[in-house]
Amino acid sequence: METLELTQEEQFQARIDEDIRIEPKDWMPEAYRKTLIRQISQHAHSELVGMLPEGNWITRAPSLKRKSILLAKVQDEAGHGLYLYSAAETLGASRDQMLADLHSGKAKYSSIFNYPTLSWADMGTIGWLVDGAAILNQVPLCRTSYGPYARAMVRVCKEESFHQRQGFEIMQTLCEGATEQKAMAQEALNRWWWPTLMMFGPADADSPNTEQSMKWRIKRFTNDELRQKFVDMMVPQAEFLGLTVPDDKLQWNEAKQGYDFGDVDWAEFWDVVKGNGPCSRERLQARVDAWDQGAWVREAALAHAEKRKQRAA
Amino acid sequence: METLELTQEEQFQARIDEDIRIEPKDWMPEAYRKTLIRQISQHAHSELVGMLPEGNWITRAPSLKRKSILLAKVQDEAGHGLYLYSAAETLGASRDQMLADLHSGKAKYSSIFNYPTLSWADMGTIGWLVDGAAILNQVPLCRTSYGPYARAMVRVCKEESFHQRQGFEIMQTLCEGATEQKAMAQEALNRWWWPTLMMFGPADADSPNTEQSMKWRIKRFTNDELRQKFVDMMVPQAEFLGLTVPDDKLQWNEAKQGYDFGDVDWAEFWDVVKGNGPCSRERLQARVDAWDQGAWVREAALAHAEKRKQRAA
Amino acid sequence: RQQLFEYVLQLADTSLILAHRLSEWCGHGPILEQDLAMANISLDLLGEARSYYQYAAELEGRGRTEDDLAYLRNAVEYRNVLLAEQPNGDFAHTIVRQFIYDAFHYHLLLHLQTGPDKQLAAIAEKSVKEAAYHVKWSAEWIIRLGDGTEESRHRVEAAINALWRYSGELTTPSATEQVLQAAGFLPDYAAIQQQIDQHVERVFVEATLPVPQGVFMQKGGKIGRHSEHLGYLLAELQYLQRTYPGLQW
Amino acid sequence: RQQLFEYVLQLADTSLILAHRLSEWCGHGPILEQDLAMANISLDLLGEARSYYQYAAELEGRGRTEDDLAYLRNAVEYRNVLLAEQPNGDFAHTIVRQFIYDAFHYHLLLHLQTGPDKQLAAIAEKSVKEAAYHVKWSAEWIIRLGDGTEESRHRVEAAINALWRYSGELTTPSATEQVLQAAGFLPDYAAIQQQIDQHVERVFVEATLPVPQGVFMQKGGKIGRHSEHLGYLLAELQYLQRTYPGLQW
Repeated sequence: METLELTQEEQFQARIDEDIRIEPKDWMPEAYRKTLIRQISQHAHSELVGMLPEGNWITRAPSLKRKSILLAKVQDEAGHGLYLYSAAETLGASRDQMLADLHSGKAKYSSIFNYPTLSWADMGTIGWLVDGAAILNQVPLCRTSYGPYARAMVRVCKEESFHQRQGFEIMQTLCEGATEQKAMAQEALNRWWWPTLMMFGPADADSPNTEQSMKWRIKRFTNDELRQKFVDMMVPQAEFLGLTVPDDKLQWNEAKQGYDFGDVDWAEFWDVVKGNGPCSRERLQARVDAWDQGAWVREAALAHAEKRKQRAA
Repeated sequence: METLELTQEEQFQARIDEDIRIEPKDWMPEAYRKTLIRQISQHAHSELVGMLPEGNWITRAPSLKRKSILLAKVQDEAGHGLYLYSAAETLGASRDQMLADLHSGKAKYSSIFNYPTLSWADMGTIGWLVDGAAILNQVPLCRTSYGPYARAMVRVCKEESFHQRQGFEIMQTLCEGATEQKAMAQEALNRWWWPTLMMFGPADADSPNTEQSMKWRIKRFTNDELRQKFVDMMVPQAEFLGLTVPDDKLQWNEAKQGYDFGDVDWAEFWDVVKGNGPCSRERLQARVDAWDQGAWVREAALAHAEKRKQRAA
Repeated sequence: RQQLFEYVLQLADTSLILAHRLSEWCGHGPILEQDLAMANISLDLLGEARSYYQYAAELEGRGRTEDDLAYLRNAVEYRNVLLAEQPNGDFAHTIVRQFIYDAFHYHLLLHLQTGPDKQLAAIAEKSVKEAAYHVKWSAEWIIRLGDGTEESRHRVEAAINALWRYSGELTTPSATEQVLQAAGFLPDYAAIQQQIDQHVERVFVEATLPVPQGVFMQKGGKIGRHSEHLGYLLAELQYLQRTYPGLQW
Repeated sequence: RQQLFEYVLQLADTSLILAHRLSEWCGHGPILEQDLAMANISLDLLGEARSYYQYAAELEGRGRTEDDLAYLRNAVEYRNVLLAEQPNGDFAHTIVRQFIYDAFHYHLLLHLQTGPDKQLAAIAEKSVKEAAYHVKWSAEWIIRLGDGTEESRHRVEAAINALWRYSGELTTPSATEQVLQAAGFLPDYAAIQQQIDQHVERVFVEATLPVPQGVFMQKGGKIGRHSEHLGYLLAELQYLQRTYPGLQW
């Protein structure tokens, strides 16, 4: 038996190493399955919870066109949630169980959504920075080893880049607008810059799962690599907009052909991860309320479907 | 026995005729007691429900000073409610029972509060017109035959005239302000004029209780008399403000030394009385919700008082 | 032309306000798929509102834009029907509000698309396909809730009780609509009412719900006499434009 | 002077926002007498806010009025503590929010009234009498609810659980407050904290409630990092001034 399992695991790793996709019916190590379920459901939850900060401005968008674009964007996030829950379901997880884990606090979602949206410029900043960071995290996942996840990510990434452009466009409009608008954009950047850098996760030294995930090709870059890439990408864009990145230590490093930048406030990072973010309670409560208050609707839909089935029989 | 009762009733009427106040411990006919309870509790309910239309603008008042004045005014209305419930309690009614009758729809309140407040000018119009009409209705009640009611009304009327002046001042500020402000004032007058005329009740011909109430000196003028008085008082004030009373038929009648005016839409009046006013459901629901949602608070207060009493014993 | 402007504005306001209410659900729906559906309908109505506002601005010819019309008029200037501004309440209230509106909207657009005003007909032709989907969706939910559990039935009945009184306004022509009807721009509402009644009857029978009878009908939205809800809705909707008038976003 | 301006503005914003929240109860309280009490406290806080705004306007010396300061700044410019903007919730939440604030407010004013800034001291001297009444009222309700029924105890505990995390900000000095403390304008908050703790301890013991320990404290209001609630509150509060800027009312 042991020999056989080792062989299966070896075969599995060989497929991964050759970049052959793993599909739902293929054999896979339990740890791989569990890691994937955790990661995909976390990602799905992030889409779901991620609807809230932007949803907060739909009713207050400053023009009918912007309202329309924003609502469509948040709707896309709901769609992404659906793809991802489906991908996780191919691994044997149920959506109800995943949601129960979200609601109990057992499952996590991206910490960035535990920050509040306080001005219209936050809609620009989230699209530009937060979606920008998400794309950097997610593009490599389009080539991830698990087939359904990789395919879901292809669709997600396509829409995300569209959202990112829209976010940048909001920022551009603000920065080319009146003084108050530019100030609004800068103030939003000040609030979101550091939390966005935290989106890539703890420093590599504090990220114990990275190695295994990279071996399984669930992950393809380390947290710090992606963070560096993000800073190098965003600083010129901020300059283009005429905005100042709120980091005194930010400086071009000719030798590494990249920016040096200040230290992330890891204490804040871990506080937020532990559920002490400015909006952590509100976000989770909003989801729990939606779920609890929707229970009777789901029950009615089930009961009615059952009645139909019985009548048809 | 019969002779004795007649004598009591005769004595009672004699006191009334001599304008001697009836006090709680005095003998009074059951019908007098019931009529008074009905009228005073209706009046108390009107103060209570009357907090809602104006309360609707406290959070949106256009200056800190106006916000303060408006909040104080609505607070006064709560105070009036308290005086009046107390006056009714001297007749053996309980506040809980009176409120239960309000919540069940058995007891009425002034129909005027079933109209919505849609602009800031409504705060002026309500103070000026609605409180103005209320004062005309209420001033005679300061001399009403039942002592506690009359005394409550003295306090109420004093504060009401103060409110009325404040309302007029809001209108004056609007009418002397920008074009939009004057238009706002006119639009509000257009909406409130006719409902205010309805505040004096149905035409005398359709008001069966008037005669008995006048005999008991609970009422001292007929509905139509008061309505005429109101129109004669308000039309010059509207002219002073530069506003147009929305009545084509309005015209000075030299012979009667008063204004002729158009017909009140009695169909609308009866619709509103029957509970079909634009806000009838919302108003009653707001009161029922406040009461139901406050049940645990009242229970806690009672339970705590009980615990204290037992500890003291 | 002035009458047509006012009527188109009434259509625009109703679509916008209802879209706004639906969008309040975004992120808070009972089922993720229904979150998507409500956002979809909201987007359709928003798109329709924009078409109407653009056309209204053109009819008015005073240089106002769709955003000026939506963001710079206050509650008493808004012309939406009372139904549209009613709060979401629970999901049953939202569904009942939607179904009452969808049934009317669909049958109205069927007429408008063949009407004499080319531009209105073009908007109607595009929108009627969406409205057909909307009324299908809300009818299905009326049926599920009516013929679902005891609780859902209780809730949908409460919602019908609360909202039916706003259905009459939809087909009660205002002075403006009467003028347009007389001029042949608008269909006779009695005919539409009959089609709506049949549609409602069919759905309610399947939902095992009685069609309400003899309900006192509220009106006033079409002439700017709204409920107190609209002011709060507009304070939110218009806040940024009011705060920074005349800027580009 | 700039620091003092900012601090007075912080006091003003906190009083205004809390007054606003309390005023939302008006007409909806659980007992008519408590409707009156909440309106009273709201009026006191509103009066205090106006005194602070007037003083802040004077300190700034740029011709802004109390209404300019209250009505023409947006959420990120507001300096109120997070506690003040939290929604009313049920009566227990309102009481807990109020008691946390009242205990701080009362002890702060006791110090401010003897402070070196004459005008601030004068406002504090007037307000401390009101605050003494407020804290008495809210403490009594904490006791009634904590030592009332099982339900009231459950509710007041839930409210404490939800709101205690906003208590720390009150006595955590911002950069502005640190400067003013160093300059002797403001007392050491550690001393105030001790007085508050004793006050709270006394009331909670009588209410048979445990004083929360080791709670993670939220902050940010004093530097404009608010919760999402404030934006909606201001949209309502400022709507008319934003719609018609510069008019007299």
